[in-house]
Amino acid sequence: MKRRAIVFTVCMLVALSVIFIYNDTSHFADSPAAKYYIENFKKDTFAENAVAAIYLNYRMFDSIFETLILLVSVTAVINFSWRRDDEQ
Amino acid sequence: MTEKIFLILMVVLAFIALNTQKLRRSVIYLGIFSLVSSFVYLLYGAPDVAIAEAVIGSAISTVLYLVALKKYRVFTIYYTNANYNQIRDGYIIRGRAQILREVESFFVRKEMEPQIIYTTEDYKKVLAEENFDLLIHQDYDQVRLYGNAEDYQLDALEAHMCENPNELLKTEFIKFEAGDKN
Amino acid sequence: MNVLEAVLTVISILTALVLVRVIIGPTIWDRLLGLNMISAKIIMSIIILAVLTERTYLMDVALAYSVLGFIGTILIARFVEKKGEF
Amino acid sequence: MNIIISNLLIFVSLGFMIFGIIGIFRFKDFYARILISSKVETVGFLTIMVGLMFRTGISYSTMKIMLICLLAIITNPLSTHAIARSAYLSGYKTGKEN
Amino acid sequence: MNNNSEIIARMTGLIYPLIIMFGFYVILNGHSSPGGGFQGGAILASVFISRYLVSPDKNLKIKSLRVAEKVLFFCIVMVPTLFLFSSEQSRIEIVHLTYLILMNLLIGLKVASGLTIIFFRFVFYEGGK
Amino acid sequence: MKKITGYFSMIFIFTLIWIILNEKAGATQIVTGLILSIFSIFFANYYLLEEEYVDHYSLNIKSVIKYLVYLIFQIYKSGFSAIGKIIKKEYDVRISEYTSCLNDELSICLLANAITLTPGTVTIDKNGSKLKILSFEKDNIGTIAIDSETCSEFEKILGGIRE
Repeated sequence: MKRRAIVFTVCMLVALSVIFIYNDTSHFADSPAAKYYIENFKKDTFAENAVAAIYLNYRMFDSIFETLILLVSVTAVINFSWRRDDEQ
Repeated sequence: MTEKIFLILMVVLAFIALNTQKLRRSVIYLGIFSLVSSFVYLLYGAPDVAIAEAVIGSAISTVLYLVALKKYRVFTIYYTNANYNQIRDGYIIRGRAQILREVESFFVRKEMEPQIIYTTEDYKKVLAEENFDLLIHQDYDQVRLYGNAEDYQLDALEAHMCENPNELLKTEFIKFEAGDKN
Repeated sequence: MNVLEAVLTVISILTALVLVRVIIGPTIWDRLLGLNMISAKIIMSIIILAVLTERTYLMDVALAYSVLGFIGTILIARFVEKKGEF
Repeated sequence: MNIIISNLLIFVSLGFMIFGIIGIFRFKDFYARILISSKVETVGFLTIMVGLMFRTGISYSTMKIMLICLLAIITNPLSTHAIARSAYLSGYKTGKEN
Repeated sequence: MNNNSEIIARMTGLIYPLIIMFGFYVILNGHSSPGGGFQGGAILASVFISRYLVSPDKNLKIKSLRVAEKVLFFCIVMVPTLFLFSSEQSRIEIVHLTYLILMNLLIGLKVASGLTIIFFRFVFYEGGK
Repeated sequence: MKKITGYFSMIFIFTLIWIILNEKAGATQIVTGLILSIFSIFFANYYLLEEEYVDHYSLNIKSVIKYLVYLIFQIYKSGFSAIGKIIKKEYDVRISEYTSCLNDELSICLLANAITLTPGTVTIDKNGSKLKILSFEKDNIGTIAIDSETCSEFEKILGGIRE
């Protein structure tokens, strides 16, 4: 019980410090790729949603492998939960 | 201001969901956590992630948690008290402080899911009609526990209660055979 | 300060108050009730945010909650009612 | 003019919600709490939606808000009903005479 | 014998087509408003979860869904290969939009069938005692 | 013939909903709306429901509007009475049975929904046309008088909701 109270206070202190100390700072990752995407995505892909433009055009391999992972996990679920009456 | 309140709520919810003993409570806490977090995503300008969180958090992940919880055995405990006519919060809290918390933590340690049902019906009626694993009947400091004789978990509970006796309460075990009930 | 922002703040404080009931609620059904109430409040605040920022596509999230939010609550309620199955 | 009406409606709905939350802390019994909470859900929700509709005027977003209201009217009572039914069928009883 | 509530069964049946239409709305408008394949597919999968609420003892034929998933994965690999990685990129708007909508639709259907398979497997095979 | 008009009105309603979702009423939206509404109704028929969607859920639109207006009126009326309950702190509840005089399944379900939506009453169980209602002890239930023999106003409106 005592340990939980200590952990809770530590959690809250960390959270409060994160919320109130880093209040007004705006930390954006200043990468050239992000700038390029934001400026050019409409011209390149004709999509209005930047996220769709990225995952269907610039980063196509990402979504291909994401669906591959889903396929693999479905196969795994089917094989692990195998039962004898499954054959018919 | 709004986002700060919701962020603090998220921290509190995550802490509680990790620290409850009963797993079905933490399913509910995680449901609220996903609700709040999807609104925080909206506040930070990520509606795509918010929709995904809304759909997955409200329907699919709840189902998966519950399927995992199905593996646990649920131990149904009825709690009746001879001195009260109506159930109020104070009655529940007093009952928990006296005996229920001990029984509950015993079953949690044995990796089972205790489900406590508070009722004002007469304990004889519950004994005759309902389907239960353990019935606790309290009359001031006299506590009687009714249970099935074949259930070996109850033997363990009895041994545990004998080892750590409560100073204020007199506990007494009454066991019946499986065929007796109906 | 805009009226709607103030309303959003008030609703977030009310959500925190409902959360207190969820945490102390003696029975499990009290907690479910709190889940239900918080989801209604979140739908409200999403729509207020959509009207405040004049971005109507945010309402899709509220629609998703109002279409699918009841499934989880009903599943948990039925899980408790049938004592471990659903 | 529309803004004034909508502000008024929003404040009324906030009042409803605050009363509902007072209710769930004041009542000491689960069944009384669930009776009160259905009030918070429906009355406050509908009032605040009507208030926001006055702000958006006649447009597609108003119709979307109406659609959300309709869906809430269909699905909210389902979850309330499921919770109350679960408590009742599990055997949670309050009064002795019933 | 299932003692489910009749009210829940009736009223859930009323909003089935609405859930399906909302799922397709999220999928088909993925290029212009928030949403997309994954989110819409999850909504379509939750239609089957809500069917489980109404009739819990009705299983689903999973075999056709498995075949559909594999075919859809093949399409997901092939369509961008033919469109994006070809040597000559066309600058016409209609072609790009068709590509985006088609890919969203394929991903959505695949995610829907995958999540449905996982859900029914878990509920009927894994959770049983 | 009646069935075909039912299908057409359903398709019209879902196309309207599709247009509202898209926030645009161009030709593309109308065509996709028509296709998708036909698809979703038939999908629901064949894979999700046990009966036909149109047979079970076709409603008279005039009565639906009347029902909604009366429902909202009742919600506000009993909302104000519930505030009094909170201030006076009356929390005795009772569970009573009520036999509705409606025959149709869907209209009984709509009645139960309306009972749950009004503050102060919650439907607990439904068995045929018998409803179990949880309500406060003191007052007559807001929408229906529980002990009366005749049909309430709600049931009169709901009686004409099926075409």
